[in-house]
Amino acid sequence: MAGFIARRVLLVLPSLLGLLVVTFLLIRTVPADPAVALAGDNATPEQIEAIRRQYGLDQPLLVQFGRYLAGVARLDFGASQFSGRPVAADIAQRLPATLELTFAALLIGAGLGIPLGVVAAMNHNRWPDFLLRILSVGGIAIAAFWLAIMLQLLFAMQLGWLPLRGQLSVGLTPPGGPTGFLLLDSLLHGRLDILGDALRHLVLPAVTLSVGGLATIARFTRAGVLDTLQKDFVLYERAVGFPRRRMVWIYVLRNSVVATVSQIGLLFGSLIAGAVVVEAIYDWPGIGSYTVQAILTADAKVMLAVTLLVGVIYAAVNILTDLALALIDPRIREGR
Amino acid sequence: MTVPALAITGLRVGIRSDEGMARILDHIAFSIAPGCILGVVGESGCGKSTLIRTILGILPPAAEIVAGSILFEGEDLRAFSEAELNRAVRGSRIGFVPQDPYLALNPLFTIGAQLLEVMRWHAPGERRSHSTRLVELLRRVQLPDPEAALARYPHQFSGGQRQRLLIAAALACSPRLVIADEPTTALDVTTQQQILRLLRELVDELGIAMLFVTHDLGVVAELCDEVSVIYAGQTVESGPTAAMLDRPLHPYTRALLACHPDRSEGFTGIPGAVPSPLRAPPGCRFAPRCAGARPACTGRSPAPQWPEPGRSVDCILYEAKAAA
Amino acid sequence: MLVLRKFLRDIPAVIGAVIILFVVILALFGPWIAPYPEDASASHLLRRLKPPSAAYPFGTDNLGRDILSRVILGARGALKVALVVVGLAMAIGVPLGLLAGYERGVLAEAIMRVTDVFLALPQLILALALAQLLGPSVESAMLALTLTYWPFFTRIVHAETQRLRNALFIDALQGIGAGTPRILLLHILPNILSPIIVRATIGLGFTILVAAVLGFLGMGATPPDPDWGLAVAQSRTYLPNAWWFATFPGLAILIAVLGFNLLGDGLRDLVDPRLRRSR
Amino acid sequence: MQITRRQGGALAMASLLAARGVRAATPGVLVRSDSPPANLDPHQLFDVPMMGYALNAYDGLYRYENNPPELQPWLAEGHTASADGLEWEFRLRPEVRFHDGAPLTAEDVVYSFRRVLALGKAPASAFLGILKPENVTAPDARTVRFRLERAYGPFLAAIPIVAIVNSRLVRANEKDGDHGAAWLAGNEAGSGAYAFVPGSLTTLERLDMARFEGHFLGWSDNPSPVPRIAVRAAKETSTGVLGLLNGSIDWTDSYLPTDQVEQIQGSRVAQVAKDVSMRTFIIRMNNARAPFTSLNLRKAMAHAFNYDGFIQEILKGYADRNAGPIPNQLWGAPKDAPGYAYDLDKARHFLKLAQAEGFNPRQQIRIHIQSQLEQTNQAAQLFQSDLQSIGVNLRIVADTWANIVSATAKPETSPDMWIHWVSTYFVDPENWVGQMYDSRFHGTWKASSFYRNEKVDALLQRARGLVAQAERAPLYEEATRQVMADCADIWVYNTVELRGLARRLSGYRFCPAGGGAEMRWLQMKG
Amino acid sequence: MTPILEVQDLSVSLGGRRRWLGRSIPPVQAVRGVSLAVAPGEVLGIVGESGCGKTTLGRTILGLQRESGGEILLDGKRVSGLAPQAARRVRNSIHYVHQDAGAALDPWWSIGRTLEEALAIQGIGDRPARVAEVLAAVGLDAGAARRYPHELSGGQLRRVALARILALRPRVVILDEPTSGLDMSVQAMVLTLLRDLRVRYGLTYLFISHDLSVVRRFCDRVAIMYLGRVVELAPTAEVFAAPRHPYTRSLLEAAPRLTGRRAAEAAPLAGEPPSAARLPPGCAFAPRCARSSAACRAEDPALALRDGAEVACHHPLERAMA
Repeated sequence: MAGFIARRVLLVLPSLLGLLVVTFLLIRTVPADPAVALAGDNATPEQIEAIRRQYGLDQPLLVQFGRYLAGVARLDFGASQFSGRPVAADIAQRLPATLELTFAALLIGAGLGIPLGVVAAMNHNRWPDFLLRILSVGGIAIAAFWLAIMLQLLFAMQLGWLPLRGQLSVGLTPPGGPTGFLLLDSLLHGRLDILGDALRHLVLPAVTLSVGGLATIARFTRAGVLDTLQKDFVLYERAVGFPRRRMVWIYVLRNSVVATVSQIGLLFGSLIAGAVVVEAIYDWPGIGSYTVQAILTADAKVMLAVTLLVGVIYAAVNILTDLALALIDPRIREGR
Repeated sequence: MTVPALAITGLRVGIRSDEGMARILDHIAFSIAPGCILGVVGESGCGKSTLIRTILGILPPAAEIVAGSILFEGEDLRAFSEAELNRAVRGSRIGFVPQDPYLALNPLFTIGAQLLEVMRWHAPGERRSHSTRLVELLRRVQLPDPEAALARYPHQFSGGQRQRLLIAAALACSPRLVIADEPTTALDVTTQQQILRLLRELVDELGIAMLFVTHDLGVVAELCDEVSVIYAGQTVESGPTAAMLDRPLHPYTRALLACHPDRSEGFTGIPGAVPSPLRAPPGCRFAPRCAGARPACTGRSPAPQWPEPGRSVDCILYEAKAAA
Repeated sequence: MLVLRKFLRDIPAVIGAVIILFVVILALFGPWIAPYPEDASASHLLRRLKPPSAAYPFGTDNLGRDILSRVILGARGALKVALVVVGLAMAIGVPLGLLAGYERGVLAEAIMRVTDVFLALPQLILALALAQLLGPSVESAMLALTLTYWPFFTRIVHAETQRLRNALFIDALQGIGAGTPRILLLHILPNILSPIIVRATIGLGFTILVAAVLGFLGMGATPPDPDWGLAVAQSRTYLPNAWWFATFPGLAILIAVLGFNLLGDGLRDLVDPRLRRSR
Repeated sequence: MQITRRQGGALAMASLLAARGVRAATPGVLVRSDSPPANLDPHQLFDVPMMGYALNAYDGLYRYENNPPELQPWLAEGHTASADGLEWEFRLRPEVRFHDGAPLTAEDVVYSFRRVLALGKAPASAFLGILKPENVTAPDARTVRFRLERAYGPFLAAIPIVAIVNSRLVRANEKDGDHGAAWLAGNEAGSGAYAFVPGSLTTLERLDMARFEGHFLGWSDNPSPVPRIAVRAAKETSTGVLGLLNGSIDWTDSYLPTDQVEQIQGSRVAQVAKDVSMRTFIIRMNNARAPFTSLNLRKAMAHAFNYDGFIQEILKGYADRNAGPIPNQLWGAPKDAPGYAYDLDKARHFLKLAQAEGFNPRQQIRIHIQSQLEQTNQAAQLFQSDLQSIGVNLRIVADTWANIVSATAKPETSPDMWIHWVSTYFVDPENWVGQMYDSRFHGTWKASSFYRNEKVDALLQRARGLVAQAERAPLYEEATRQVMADCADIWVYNTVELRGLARRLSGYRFCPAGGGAEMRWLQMKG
Repeated sequence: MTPILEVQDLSVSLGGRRRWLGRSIPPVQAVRGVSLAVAPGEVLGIVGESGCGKTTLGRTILGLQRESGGEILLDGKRVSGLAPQAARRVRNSIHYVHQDAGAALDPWWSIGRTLEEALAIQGIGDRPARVAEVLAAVGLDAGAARRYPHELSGGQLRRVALARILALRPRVVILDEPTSGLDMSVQAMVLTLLRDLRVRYGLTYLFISHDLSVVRRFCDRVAIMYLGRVVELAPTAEVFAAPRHPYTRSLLEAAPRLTGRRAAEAAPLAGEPPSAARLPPGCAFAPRCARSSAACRAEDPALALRDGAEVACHHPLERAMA
């Protein structure tokens, strides 16, 4: 298994390099000039020129890319051209928030989507199926930020059950280190008050982010279960009087989730796009809003780093997906 | 006389389709005594699998039993609720050996997990004692290395081994009847021979009854004590194997035997095709293909006749003989 | 006929078909249906942000335009974005997936690596670059969406083709000397339609929504286009007061996407030969 | 009950919150929902979020206070300037201490100015051409001397831009000759009324500040100052407004959409502060490229914008018509210049003249808007709708700030038209007419009209070289009149800044420079 | 008389992948040194249990699988050593009928289109007439052309599969398990049809099957395969009357017969064939063979002519035995 992971990691490297090249070229074709922003609103043309020189923006593309790669090889992603702060530090600070949010959303999506998919499939072409299909498809179609604001109005304003925005109440200070993940850190520090507060803050954003994925997961699960129900072993299991509930929820489901698991891998890939809106509305201090900021300010260093990050996450999730599939299916485990 | 393990009379099963209710099984009748193997022979589409699903109570949603009785050790299975069937009949008092050992086992679970699950469900008790019993059974069905087998996955066994596993599973809860659905069609001849021999031994040893569904007359000849021939959802002839192979009564049985390469030098077939049960002809369903058909054959279904002790035949020819 | 009857029994799919039909009618005849067709570009300062009333059933927007009219007029654009993006993504992704799934060796490997690169490419960053290169417009947003969506098709088609590559009927075709293009286009493609349809219908909704986000970031649809996504994005400034401004265009998106997805699911069940067998 | 008059379920829901809101407030902490700066170093950035931070964490030699703004001595007690305007001396206040307790000396001031110049970023703009680092000196511990390369009228006006940093602290954290830029980007070395709480920063999202007891001004004038400030950026307006209504946010940015004002005013926990600012709203025209090389066309456009409609209906009156480039209340703005009025007949008239010169009305004119700023979009759409009625084809291009300002580097790439505000960075006409219409600034976004008039260039050049306001004012007025006559751009309004404030706050002071972000005057109940 | 098809010392290895990093998968020797010659008009049966390499042999002769060693001669001309597409071009007088006729048809295509397609691929004109002719030849009515595979019965599908290649006018037809999965009544008709077609179109058959009773009645000669090797090759009557190879005998005895139970007869062959990936040294059948000796486990016997039959065994059964 270690060999399998090592092999996959090595295979990923060329793709990541390709990703960097593509992104670098793309971003450098953008005429937006960070020097203008750095020089401020009262800049003189001479000042802009000087800043451009200072940041090496007047160098040939190849030189710039070479320098950048040399930095990346040392895990130095440079400084943001907009804020001057080291990109790696900013990302390290924000990534845990996004991962926590995404993971929570995925948990909700899978936790609800898989059962809904199973129930729909078990009632194929009957009312529960119809209803669940319409509801789950509605999840894909709902505009996330509209839903977000409605949830805010209901749960934060009207009912007052959950906080409106943010990751933590103003009075509380994150416990700090060692992982950077708020939930994990507060647990490690034994700060259950912070954990509880952070969880309360997590609910609305995670639910909002989960609806799209939930629908996708439900659909693929439904298709998978329908497919599995056609299999001979299901007939056999019925013929020998398998306990029905266990048959469906354990024996059939495990065979059906293969496609779903691959879909979850792909869902993770579109993390940034989905997180943008949700992070903006709930003021979640994550990667999504950081990316938007970088795009609006044409901050090449940040965009490159984010791209690379998404690439790495994508690759990691793919490897994890393969591992998950190997866990589910012994035949894959044996490399057949 | 002992109570038959299974006695089916006048069974009729209908299925709802766009064109209304169709009889996919129609006046099926046979019985099996304990310690006896009954071969149910029929060509594809004759309703063999519907018959099995009817007995086990796992018909598809669109199908239902319209008439007849299924007496299992004297109890009418039709009176059982779904929960009772699931708990006390399927997999416990009636064992099942499926057709295709390659597909019938869930590929993602170990043999032990799957088989013990069934055993625990039907016979609550110690996990340890279940697995001890299962290992014993696996040894009995001559599966190599039975202890290790429980921790292995289906794909790690050959077809023959998997069929042995499934036979062991069918016997796990000490059934009184085992239904075997063409259990050797997916196997090679040498393996088939081994399995058939094993089944015979087990039936003789345990005194259980077996319903052996097949299309292969050769297999029937080798294995079964009694035969019941089904055509297009109707029982056409039943009786002891040897007698039936020697002197088939029904024109269909005769034609079928004549097709067998061991019997005929040329290649004779039966003209026409098995009708779809959804569009079965009226009267005797074999009439359109029968060389000796008379106008009366299409008028009504023939009533069963007993021209010899232990043999029944559903053909108008014998009605005439009986009348005469 | 049997197919049609089966389809009609699938109530969600029928609902989906009705919705799509409705949307298509709006797209084709919107200017004749909308009560205030001039509100595509006009502005009426004196009736800004009015709540729904008899005259303006969906209320008015930030420039006093009838939201109902703009929702009706927006159908065309929404349909265009969704269909063009998914169509183009399929046109790129499906052939590549077929090729990579059928052939073995360097070419297949190269296609899949490139696919991975594009799958990992953040949509927003690509959209920005394209908006700059080609000028910010719906067209560049559509291109950006296309470029990030085709790999989904490649992945699925690749996996399905690999599965089918060893099917007996493909073997038989090779046996009678059929060439690769024939096998891929005439035989494999129709047989893998069902996952493609699922992916495409998911894509339709996804596209409309992401296009809205792009529009808001200045890389997509441009005012005064009666674009649903843009309206939803613009309404943010006025929430929670002017709830109607976000709600009705949002509902329009929801219903249209719902329509596509329900129809897609229905079609999928219909063309899936495995499901075709059952019942 | 103002709220119940409004229809709509969402509002009813939101309004129910007012009562709960009181409980949502955090005792002893003021929660700001405007954005913290991207970087904490006041010498690297100079924008609205930075001012919102630096005005509290740092002090300058002088500071703008009140509205209209007055330049007040701050760390300096006063200054002297030579008659030729080249030599400036500032006398420092005694006993000023930084947050770490170190005393302020002239050396800190010298270091701060030299550092600004060496970094060369936004805060350096006003000084780069006129001040060499070696010419900032400290004759003694309480005196700082500047020797300018040439006389520069706005010099004093720009002095508040430079925050004075604790030089020992920053020097101690210099690395590879970066002037401590990396360190200060995430730390603080100031003397201001509030001190940054270390470890509380998430860039662009959150930071905390605590009151600095030892601030040189003392706190005797403020009986209940705010003990702690939590900056928690709310990126969506709706979140900020909802937070204000439920009491979890005490202070929003000062750009509340006018459509939100009524609802907030009706709330029991919050209100809106409305202050006339010096922030002009402008529709730019690219004078250097056809078709806007035509004065007649520019005039036609200027007459086609519905100023009153925009201000009264869309902005609900929360803006003042500002017919020229300089904010009305600032000196240098010609009081008598009439400007352009909304008059479609006149617009048609000038359009005909422009057509006679060769303008083809079918030609599409592209106006770039900043999509995140809804108002630019509304203005463009309103404009588009009027222009359509006189037969001009305006196409709106949604765009980003970064993209537009990059495009404005050259007249060929600069948009036909675009919309933006000009904020107050230093209170001097130079901030507006000087940097916008002097051709030496071509290549910066502020000069993106590419207006060129040698007479104006000369007037502005002269005004820049003088020190006395009385001498400079007529020159700026004349230049402004000329620019207006040439109809270089379409000047729309001067902003009324709208800031949501919790009712538990009082003592709010607004100043156009810094937008009221200085917190030391605020008093807080609970 | 030149054999129409000749195979000399043919070997085929399947699978086997060298992976970059990680374990490589060794190839499986599916066919090991098989030599056969088929005379024009002959029906040569190839019999063996699953995994014995009979299907691989057929696919290799057809050209879909590339051989790893040995020669294939068609009309005495060498046609081996080619990549699949090229191989199919030079061997287009050989055609193949799949075991699962239904799965060998594209479910999306009507029968008529499928048949016409075969002609189109081969560039043959006058398609409707040719399609009508072959449909008639295999005993299907013209209406079948409009139907889809899932609407047809197993027997009908076999006919369609035959029609499809008959349209291409083959000379050698490889029939892969042409009767498996068919009911007895249908099987007989398919065999009758095959016999008629052979006469009518002058075909030569390579008849791959595991069904001994069918082979016995249909084939002129039989080759028995075990784990990639031909272990016995002789005229059909000889093989059934007096099998020489112990495996052949076991196979014959295992086949169920209508004559009824033979409980007392020789015990069934024990165990199952070893995996082709892990062949024992020497004779592959030795571990299951009652007659095996040290020599069997040391040396793999070659196929040699003994008393008119070719047998690969160190201890063949005597003629008189059976």
